[in-house]
Formats: sequence, structure tokens, C-alpha cells
Amino acid sequence: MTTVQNIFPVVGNQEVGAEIFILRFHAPAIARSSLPGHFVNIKVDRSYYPLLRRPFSIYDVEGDDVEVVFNIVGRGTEILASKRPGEGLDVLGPLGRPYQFSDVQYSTAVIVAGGLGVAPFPFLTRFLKKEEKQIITFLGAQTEKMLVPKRLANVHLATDDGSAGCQGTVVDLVERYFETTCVEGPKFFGCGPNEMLRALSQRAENLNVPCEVSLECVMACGLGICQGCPVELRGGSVRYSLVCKEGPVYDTSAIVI
Amino acid sequence: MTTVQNIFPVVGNQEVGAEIFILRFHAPAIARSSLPGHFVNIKVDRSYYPLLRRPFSIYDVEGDDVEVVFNIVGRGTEILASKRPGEGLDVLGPLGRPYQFSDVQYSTAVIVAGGLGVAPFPFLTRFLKKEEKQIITFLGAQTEKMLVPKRLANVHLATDDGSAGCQGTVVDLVERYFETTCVEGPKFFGCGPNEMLRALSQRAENLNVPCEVSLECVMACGLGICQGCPVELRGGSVRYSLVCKEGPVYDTSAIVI
Amino acid sequence: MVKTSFRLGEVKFKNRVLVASGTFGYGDDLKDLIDINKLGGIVTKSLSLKRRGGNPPPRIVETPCGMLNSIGLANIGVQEFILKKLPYLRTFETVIVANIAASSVEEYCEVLSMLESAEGVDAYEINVSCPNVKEGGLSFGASCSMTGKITMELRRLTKKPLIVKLTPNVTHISEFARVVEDSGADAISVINTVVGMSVDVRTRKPKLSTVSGGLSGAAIKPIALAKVYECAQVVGIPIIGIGGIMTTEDALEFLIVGATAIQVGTANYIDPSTGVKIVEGMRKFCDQENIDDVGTLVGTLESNKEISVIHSWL
Amino acid sequence: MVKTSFRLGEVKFKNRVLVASGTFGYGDDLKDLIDINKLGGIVTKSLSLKRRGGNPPPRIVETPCGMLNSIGLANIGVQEFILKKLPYLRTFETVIVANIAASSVEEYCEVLSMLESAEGVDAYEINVSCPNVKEGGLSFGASCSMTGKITMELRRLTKKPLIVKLTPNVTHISEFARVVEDSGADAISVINTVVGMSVDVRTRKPKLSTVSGGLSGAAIKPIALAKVYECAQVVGIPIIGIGGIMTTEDALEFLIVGATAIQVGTANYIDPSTGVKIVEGMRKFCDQENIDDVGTLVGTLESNKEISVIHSWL
Ligand SMILES: Cc1cc2nc3c(=O)[nH]c(=O)nc-3n(C[C@H](O)[C@H](O)[C@H](O)COP(=O)(O)OP(=O)(O)OC[C@H]3O[C@@H](n4cnc5c(N)ncnc54)[C@H](O)[C@@H]3O)c2cc1C
Ligand SMILES: Cc1cc2nc3c(=O)[nH]c(=O)nc-3n(C[C@H](O)[C@H](O)[C@H](O)COP(=O)(O)OP(=O)(O)OC[C@H]3O[C@@H](n4cnc5c(N)ncnc54)[C@H](O)[C@@H]3O)c2cc1C
Ligand SMILES: Cc1cc2nc3c(=O)[nH]c(=O)nc-3n(C[C@H](O)[C@H](O)[C@H](O)COP(=O)(O)O)c2cc1C
Ligand SMILES: Cc1cc2nc3c(=O)[nH]c(=O)nc-3n(C[C@H](O)[C@H](O)[C@H](O)COP(=O)(O)O)c2cc1C
Ligand code: FES
Ligand code: FES
Repeated sequence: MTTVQNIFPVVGNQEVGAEIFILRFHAPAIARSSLPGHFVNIKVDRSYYPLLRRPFSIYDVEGDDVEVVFNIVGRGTEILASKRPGEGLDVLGPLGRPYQFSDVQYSTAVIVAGGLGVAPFPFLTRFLKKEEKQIITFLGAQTEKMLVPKRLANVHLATDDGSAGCQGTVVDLVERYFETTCVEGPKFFGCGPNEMLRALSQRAENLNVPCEVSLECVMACGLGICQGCPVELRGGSVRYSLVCKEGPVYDTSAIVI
Repeated sequence: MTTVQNIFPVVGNQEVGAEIFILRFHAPAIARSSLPGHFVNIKVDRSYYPLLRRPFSIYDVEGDDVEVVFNIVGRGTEILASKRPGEGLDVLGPLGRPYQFSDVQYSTAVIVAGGLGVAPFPFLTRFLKKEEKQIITFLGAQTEKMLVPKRLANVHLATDDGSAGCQGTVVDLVERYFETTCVEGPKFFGCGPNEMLRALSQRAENLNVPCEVSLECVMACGLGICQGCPVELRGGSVRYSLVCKEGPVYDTSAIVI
Repeated sequence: MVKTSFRLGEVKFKNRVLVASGTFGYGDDLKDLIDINKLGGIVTKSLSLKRRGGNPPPRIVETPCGMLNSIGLANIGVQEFILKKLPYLRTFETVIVANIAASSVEEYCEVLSMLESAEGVDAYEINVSCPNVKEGGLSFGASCSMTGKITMELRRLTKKPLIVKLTPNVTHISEFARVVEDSGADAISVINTVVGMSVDVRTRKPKLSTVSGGLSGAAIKPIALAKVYECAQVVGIPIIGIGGIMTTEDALEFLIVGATAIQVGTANYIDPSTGVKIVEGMRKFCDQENIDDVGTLVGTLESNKEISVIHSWL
Repeated sequence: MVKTSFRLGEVKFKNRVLVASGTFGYGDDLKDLIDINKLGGIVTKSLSLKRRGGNPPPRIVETPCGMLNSIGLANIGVQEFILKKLPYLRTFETVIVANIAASSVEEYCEVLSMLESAEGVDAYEINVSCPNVKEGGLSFGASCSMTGKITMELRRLTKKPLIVKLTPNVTHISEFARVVEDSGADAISVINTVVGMSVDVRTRKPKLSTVSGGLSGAAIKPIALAKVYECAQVVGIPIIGIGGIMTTEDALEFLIVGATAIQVGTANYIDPSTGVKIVEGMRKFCDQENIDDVGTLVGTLESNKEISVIHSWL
């Protein structure tokens, strides 16, 4: 992986749900070295407000174009939503440690995504298909309009309000599925709010299924230099790992979520 | 004059010169109570960077629409330049003390503008015509592309580089004009950089012609509450007047520029 | 109905949102733009014994998310205030706090006495960020003993609420808070502006005529919050939180760390109705969170005391 | 050709732009992104005697034009630094400044001694914004006598340039600057972060696990400039200006008020090449202004001394 920083041209910015956008920019250098689970760190404009870059998972790579998906939650994403094709975008990436999708220990990738936690999975799905893994995808959100069920395989939906798929949390849906269905050589690939990842990690442990998740946390640099993004490691004494550098993808057996 | 603060819709934003824009917004409440020399104070966006409003002279009023003219000099004007019709604009105005254009003491309005100092004069010209005053306009800038010689009457141009009109400063041009031409009952109406206004004020004194100028200075509130915008008054001891409230238009006999 | 009022001694404030000294003039300039009666209180521009013209320009410069000022306490003087401004100011249904500045202890006393004999001032706020002429211009507010002395002397002269406004430009603001409390103040205001400066690199001149000035606005909010919190750990008297408050959320942060009320400063320049909007915003927030008295938010910060040592490793 | 270099004792810096402690790691993480050899110097993350895991999350929160951090000086410890990082760091053609943190005077001495025996460190920067364990955790940097003592003890142990990094969280930073100069330091770095905090109003929890933290970034530039200027009025040793430097213009402001060199901090997080860009930008500025040595800018502020009283009326 070679990390680069540059101004890349936006080639598209499409609203695909309730204040949810897929932003596409032309960045051959990033496209070439990205893997599923990597993220990019975007400076939304030249202002000092917001001051810091904003991290986004790589949603997909098509040719020399890179995509991210995001919803408007604050000033940074509000500015991102206003980007138009032709404008320049200051991107640093790819960053982080990707999902370990190619190991031979498992045969079915069980993708579990909460809300915008769907972000890394279209790109992962591409690679899983190349690896000829089975794929089952569970996707949950508060309501139908917050689901982005695109470019995934074998999708099962859950919404808190029952507006699409089953009513309930996505982890509950996974649990019920595993109760009734025999999944061959499963491995969980999770991404979403910490609460959901905690629940997933618990289920994975109970089911004795390997589980990798991509964590979110506040980041200042994304490069391993500020020490601002710790996650606690399991084990006796308190030790931390830096999410931006050693993560954002972790095997849940290694960390305290 | 009733000052209002509100979000008004932009109805136009046209580039009319080198990074010079005329921004038009629909603001009946402001249009109704504006007079030439008044200014509006614009919050360019909701960000805290820039933090403060930006003052702009009222360039013209047409029906319920108000216009300002500006060039890009920093972050605030850069953001203003990106405004598109339909967007909301947070404007506070009208503010300040207008030009005293209707007094009967003079019969020829001699308008002298340096660069974007042309801003208050299309609007003033309208009123002068209604008052049936004679008008002579002198407009100067560094170069042709920085001249905005629109909606003025009887215009004489000067540029530093000679790319349009006479080469030299606008005040020199005025001086030469007065040497060769007999102007009946003149009064100067000036606006531009302080250096130019100082020169104009000097000439006015020499010629014994009344002279009003609109001053620029950094402002925090524009409302007379921060005391941030002093100009020194002529007279024995040091006394200040607040440009935003008692100005921006002053008779040059009253102030130290 | 959410309860919004609070008391300082005999004085009842209808809500916890005041406007800060120097950022609202004497109230009269803004009467047509906002409904002043909706504010909890107005703190006047600092009043000095004699009228002050203020510093030469430039007095203002913008900085990232903030601004520097060096006004030089330009004000009309206490006498003219009493004659020309107070009668009108009194007509508003809000608490009038007269802010006092001076360059000697005696002068502070004199100004307060003049205001005592006039009618219409409800409370006093003392600006101690003023140069002590007898000590070569060192700020009163940077000396614990001077700050205590001013408080004690003024306390003798009035039964009205006496609020001392602390400067953040000291090592331990809590020491000042304690001294002021012990000297009889009814409340403290925290904070005044933070010393800062800015330079024009082309002309190599400072962007303020006085070289340095006072930093205010959103940029200083984190500093102000830490100062209020520090004071709240040591004093029992109410704290009025000030510094970079632009929104309801900002104001709530101050209440949570221990401020009984807040003042809106620089935000008034950008939107004079900020205070009124925050009054409304606080009410809404309480409705949403099922809080029946804004006051129950005060000092409710939930912190893990184990790791919350203020002067710890950063 | 514009001259950009300067000397601190025996050590020559190729230019006046360094990267600040804690904002560049140990250099190795950024080697592929920027040309480190173009920098005047690298200041390492603070090194403590033992490896430190750091504070619990959250450690970072953004604020208007700034950020708060409470890292807890997470670092690999001096021993591991010497073994694992220093050999590589030395290969760069830039000055390596080891920044030292400790919780007792003895510990400062021990860490410095270990670095003295290793090879490759060119200079030391002492982070005194650390809790003094013997004084109940009060910051060394808030005590003039402790700051002087640390300087004096360390001075005995090394002939290499000794730079003491001052905290802005004191009433008169110039007093500290003077004491540090008198105690034998070769230079001072001004400033470390400003204490601040931030609160989540929904959860009523502080946004940093340690409640308060250190404010950095563009927001603090005016404060940092004022502190550098204050120090420049009283000391003769070089000052390294730090605080909110994002652009060449920011850096020039610091030189003009009296800094011999500058450090880029938070800006590295946003653009790791900020320092390199400023090196280039300074050169360009000097070209434009017909300046043949960047050093001639240092301390050239033109101010009207008559009205430039630091603690005057605001
Ligand atoms: C490795 C990584 C990958 C991510 N990938 C995506 C993605 O693909 N799509 C996407 O929409 N978001 C993603 N995020 C989260 C995204 O970075 C934040 O939503 C974004 O920074 C918010 O910026 P803002 O300025 O709009 O909001 P802010 O104004 O900064 O914050 C708004 C709200 O969001 C919360 N918030 C801010 N930053 C984060 C964060 N890093 N994690 C969790 N909550 C936060 C704040 O506490 C606040 O409540 C990712 C985060 C990380 C660390
Ligand atoms: C009463 C009044 C009326 C004005 N009318 C107009 C107008 O009609 N058209 C127009 O283009 N401009 C006008 N100006 C100036 C205009 O307000 C500034 O150009 C604008 O604020 C710059 O904002 P910015 O964020 O783009 O630049 P900034 O980033 O704030 O500043 C860029 C540069 O411009 C200088 N500058 C900033 N504000 C001012 C100011 N108020 N006066 C002089 N220099 C300043 C700064 O020192 C800096 O060098 C007026 C100013 C006043 C006080
Ligand atoms: C232009 C200006 C003038 C001020 N004048 C005074 C004053 O006269 N007396 C005083 O006690 N505080 C004065 N202040 C300080 C404010 O009351 C307030 O304490 C400070 O600005 C911090 O709050 P803010 O960030 O909300 O503005 C002034 C502030 C500004 C910006
Ligand atoms: C996340 C972070 C970590 C820091 N770590 C250290 C440190 O270990 N030692 C130190 O002396 N200063 C440390 N600093 C302070 C910086 O070196 C610098 O003095 C301060 O951030 C102000 O400069 P800036 O505004 O350019 O960032 C740190 C700053 C930040 C933001
Ligand atoms: S975000 Fe800076 S080390 Fe991870
Ligand atoms: S700009 Fe505030 S008083 Fe004039």
C-alpha cells in the first residue's frame, strides 16, 4: 500500500437515500493500492472549521475512481454533500489495515452492517467474489430510507421500525438466521456503531465464529502520529492499539469494544 | 430607516470584471428603506471562519431587489462569489448614514471613485437624477478589468496602467478636469481606498468644494455596539466617531483620514 | 412549563441568558432589532469615572473563529450613562447590570457610589482587567490581593448583587475565585478576553494599534469552559459563564460544568438575537429532555473522577 | 539565494521550520509522504523513562478552528526509542531534537542521561507541562522555581542545545522565560497547548476522558503570538515559536514578533507537508521582499511603543 495525498477531481456525488450520498472521485494512485477495509481521510474544504480531515471507508473502486458513502451528520459531511463534479477534493489515503478476506480458514463471508456501516462492503464483496467465497449479507438501519443495499450479495434486511425487511436489530436477525440455517465455515465481517459491534462480537464468541470488525472513532491524523485513536486490547494490563494504523479492522478476539 | 436582519434569497450573482461580482438578493424590507451610502452587513455562511459579517455598500436597488458589488480579496468574498440563485443570504441592513445628496447648496455632483469604491454610486446616481443635479463621474482603478463603469452618468476613466481612460490616479484626473473646466456649484462624493480619499479631501479643501466620502474600515458589529470602527474627528483633543453608525459617509472637513 | 428564572440575592433574573459587557452597548442601539425584554439581563459596556475616547484604530482584527479587540474601554462615562442611558434602559423588563472599570481602587468605589445614588441599576459587574495605575499599569485582575481588595471595598458600598468578572490570563483562576468569594462577592463572571495578538507580515506592524488585545469568540470556548469548571470546583457562589457562546448547545455546556447563568458576547455582533434564541433553545432542550427547571442542569457534569485530574499529563 | 539556516550552539539547522513534539511521531510514519530532509528539524514525541500507554479514549475532540487532546503522553519510552527509532531517524539530514517528559526532576535527568549516551540526538527540548508527582500532580511548568530547577539540573548533564518548552497557562510567561534563561537554557519553545475542555450536552460527559485537555491549532495562534512577543521582550536566547501555525504567513508572524525559528504542530495532522511548504513559502516571501536572510525578519515588529503597553485597557 502506498499512501498519497493530493487534490483529486470529483466525478460524481449522488444522493442515494435520506441525506445519504455516494461521492466519487478520480484518484488512480488511491484506486490502485486500496483494499477492502482501507479508509481515506478527506479535508472537506480549505477552511479551519472544520479543522481536521474526515475519515471514510472506501465504498468501492471502479477503474481509477474511488467512492465513499456518507450521511450528513455535521458540518464536514454537510460540506461534502455540496461537492460537484469538477471540484477538487483533498484526499489522503488509502489508510489503515484492511479486512483479512483471503484466508482459507473460512468459506462463507457473513457480512453484518449497521446503517452507514455498509460502507466497506461493496468493495469487500468484489474481492470475496474473486476469492469464490460464499456471501451472506445482513444489513440493518433505523428505517428503510437509511439503507443502502447496493452492490452486495444475498442481502437480508432489518429495520428498527420494520419499514423494510425484518423488524429489529441486524444482530438479532443474524442470530435468528444462524438458529435456523446451517452456515458452512462462516466468518463475520462487521461494521457499524460500537454498540452493534459489541453485540456482534458477543454472538461471534458464543457461536465460536471468527469475526473481524471495522471500528469508528475520532481521529486527528489518521496516520499513527497523534496517538488520538486508541482502542483497548484484550489481556491483563491496559494496552491500546491505534485504530488508524493497526485498525480500523480488528479481529474481535483482540479488542475491547 | 428600519434595519432588519433576515435570510434573503439570492436572485443573481454575475461576474462583471476580474473577480468582481454583482450579487443581487430579494429583500423588500431592505430595498424600501435604503438610501445611497447605506451599507449592508452580510454573514457569508454559517461557519465561524470567517466569524464576522462583511460590510458592503448598497450598489443599487431595483424594485424589491438589492445589489452589492465586490471583488474577491479573502475568504469571505470568496464564499460570496460562490452564491447561486435560490440560496439564502443572511443580511443585516440597511446600516449607517447615507450621502447628503439633496441639499440645495450645490448643483453639480462630482462623483470620484477608486476601484470598488464605485460601489455606492449607481444608487446615488439614481437619486441625483431625481434631484435633477448635474453629474460628472470620475472612476479610477489599477487596470481596465477592475473598472465597473455601469449605471453611472458622464463617466471619465483613469487607470494606473493606462489600459482605459487616462493614465494616472483618479484624483489627478479630477484635478486636471477642474483646471480646464468650470464646474458649476460642485460637491464631491468620494469612495475608495483611504489614500485616495485623503488626496481627494486635500483637493477639495484647496478648491474649497464641499466633499463627502464613504470610509472603509474593519468592523465587528456594524451596529455601533462594539466601538471597533473609530475615525478620528478634526479638532483639538483626540475624539473618535464610529464609522458604522455616524458614518460611513462623512464630510471630509469633519474627519482625519 | 420549564422554569428558567434564578435569583442573585434580591434580584430575580427571568432566565439564565445575559448579554456581555461591551457587546450590547447600552441596549438602545439594538432595541429595534430584538425584543430585549426576553433577555435575562443586560450588562452594560464598562463604565469609567470619566468618558473615555478609546484606543486609536485599528481596534479590531478577525482571527480563526475569533476576534481580537483593543477598544480601550471607550465609553461615555458614568455620569452621562446615568443621565442619558439609564432612564431608558430601566424601561426594559430585564435586569440591568452596570459593569465598572477603573484604574484605582478609589475610582472603582467612586463609580459604584455614583451608580448607587442613581436609580435603576440592579446589580454590578466589576471588570478587574484594567491597568492599576499605581502599579505601573499591571492588571488588577492578575493580582489576587488587588482583586480581593477591590471586591472588599465595593462590598461595603452596596447591598446589590456584586459580581466580579475574572480574567483568564492567570495561572490558577480558582485562587482568584476563592479570594473573591471570601471578600464578599455574590457571584463571579468567567471569563473576560484572552490576551492575543496578530501581525501584518507585509507592513510588519501589529494589526491592533496597541500590539496585543483580547481574544473572544468561538475560538476561546474550550478555554472558558475549563476556567468555569476550575472555579466551580472551589466556590459556592454562582458563576456566570462567558466565552465563545454562539449557540444553545454552547450555553448548555457552561451550565453543565457549573455556571448558573451565561453571557453572550461576540455572538451579538454577528447576530444580535443570539441571546433571545438561546433563551428559546434552552427551553426546547429542557422540554425534550423532560427537565422542568433549567437550573437542575447546573454542575451536572458526569466525570470519572479517577482520571479527571485537571493538571495531568496531556 | 536566500539564507535560511541558523545555529543553536554547535548545531546548525538548515532552516527555521521544525515539526512539533507529538505531531510527527518519530518521523518514520511520514517518510513516504514527505521529504523529511527538507525540514529544519524534527522534535520527537515526548519521551518518558518508561513506555506510557496513554489515557483512555476519547483523547481527541475538535473545537472551532482547533482541537483538544489528552493523549496522556503515550510513547514507547526512551529505551525503545534509542533502540528502535533513533538509528533510523538519524539517517535523515535534519536536526533531531529529543523531547523529554517526566514526573520528577530525577526522572528528567535520567532520561536525558540515557539519550546522552546514545548517539544521534542533536538537541533536547524539555516538556515541563507534566505533573510533578511530589507536589500532588501540580504541573512543573506552572512553577517558576521548578522550571528553573529542571533547567539547571539538565544543563549540567549536557553540552548539547537545551530547549525548554514553556506552557502558556501562566500569568506571566516572561518570568518563566527569564528564569529558564538564567538557569542556562540555550533556547525556549513557546507555547505548549492551552488548557481547555468540551462537553457533550446529551450525555453530560466531558468529550475527553480526562475532562480537560490541551487546545491547539489555528484557534490559539493569537495567544501563542502574544506569548512569544512577551518573552521576546525579556530574553536574549532564541525563541522557537509554536501554536496554530498553518501557513507561511503564520510562521512569518512568529518570526516578526521575535521567534528565531518555528514549529509546526497540529497542521501536520491535516497536511503532513505543511512544514516543507512553509520552508518553501518563506524562501519565496524573502525573494519577493528582497530579503537575503530569513533571520533578518526576526524581531522586526514595528510598533508604536507609546501605545503598546501589553497589559493596558482592552
Ligand atoms: C475509519 C473510519 C471510517 C469511517 N467511514 C465512514 C463512512 O464510510 N461513511 C460515513 O458516513 N462515516 C464514516 N465514518 C464516520 C465519519 O468519519 C464521521 O461521520 C464524520 O467524520 C463526521 O464529520 P462531520 O463533520 O459531518 O460531523 P461532526 O460535526 O464532526 O460530528 C457530528 C456528530 O458525529 C459524531 N462523529 C464525528 N466523527 C465521528 C467518528 N469518527 N466516528 C463516530 N462518530 C463521529 C460526533 O461526535 C457528532 O456527534 C468513519 C469513521 C472512521 C474512523
Ligand atoms: C462600510 C463599508 C462598505 C464596504 N463596501 C464594499 C463594497 O461595496 N464592495 C467591496 O468589495 N468591499 C466593500 N467593503 C470592504 C469589504 O467589507 C471587505 O473587502 C471584505 O470585508 C473583505 O472580506 P474577506 O473575508 O473577503 O477578506 P478578509 O480575508 O477579511 O481580508 C482580506 C484583505 O482585505 C482587508 N480588509 C478586510 N476587511 C476590510 C475592510 N472592511 N476594509 C478594508 N479592508 C479590509 C484585510 O485587511 C485583508 O488584507 C466595504 C467596507 C466597509 C466598511
Ligand atoms: C469588542 C469587545 C469589547 C468588550 N468590552 C468589554 C468591556 O467593556 N468590559 C468587560 O468587562 N468586558 C468586555 N468585553 C469582554 C466580553 O464581555 C466577554 O467577556 C468576552 O468577549 C468573552 O466572551 P465572548 O467570547 O462571548 O465574546 C468586550 C469584548 C469585546 C469583543
Ligand atoms: C495530539 C497532540 C500531542 C502532543 N504531544 C506533545 C508531546 O508529547 N510533548 C510536547 O511537548 N508537546 C506536545 N504537543 C504540543 C505541540 O507540540 C504544540 O506545542 C502545540 O500543539 C501547539 O502547537 P499547534 O497549535 O501548532 O499544534 C502535542 C500536541 C497535540 C495536538
Ligand atoms: S488518528 Fe492520529 S494516531 Fe490515529
Ligand atoms: S463596527 Fe461595531 S461599533 Fe462600529
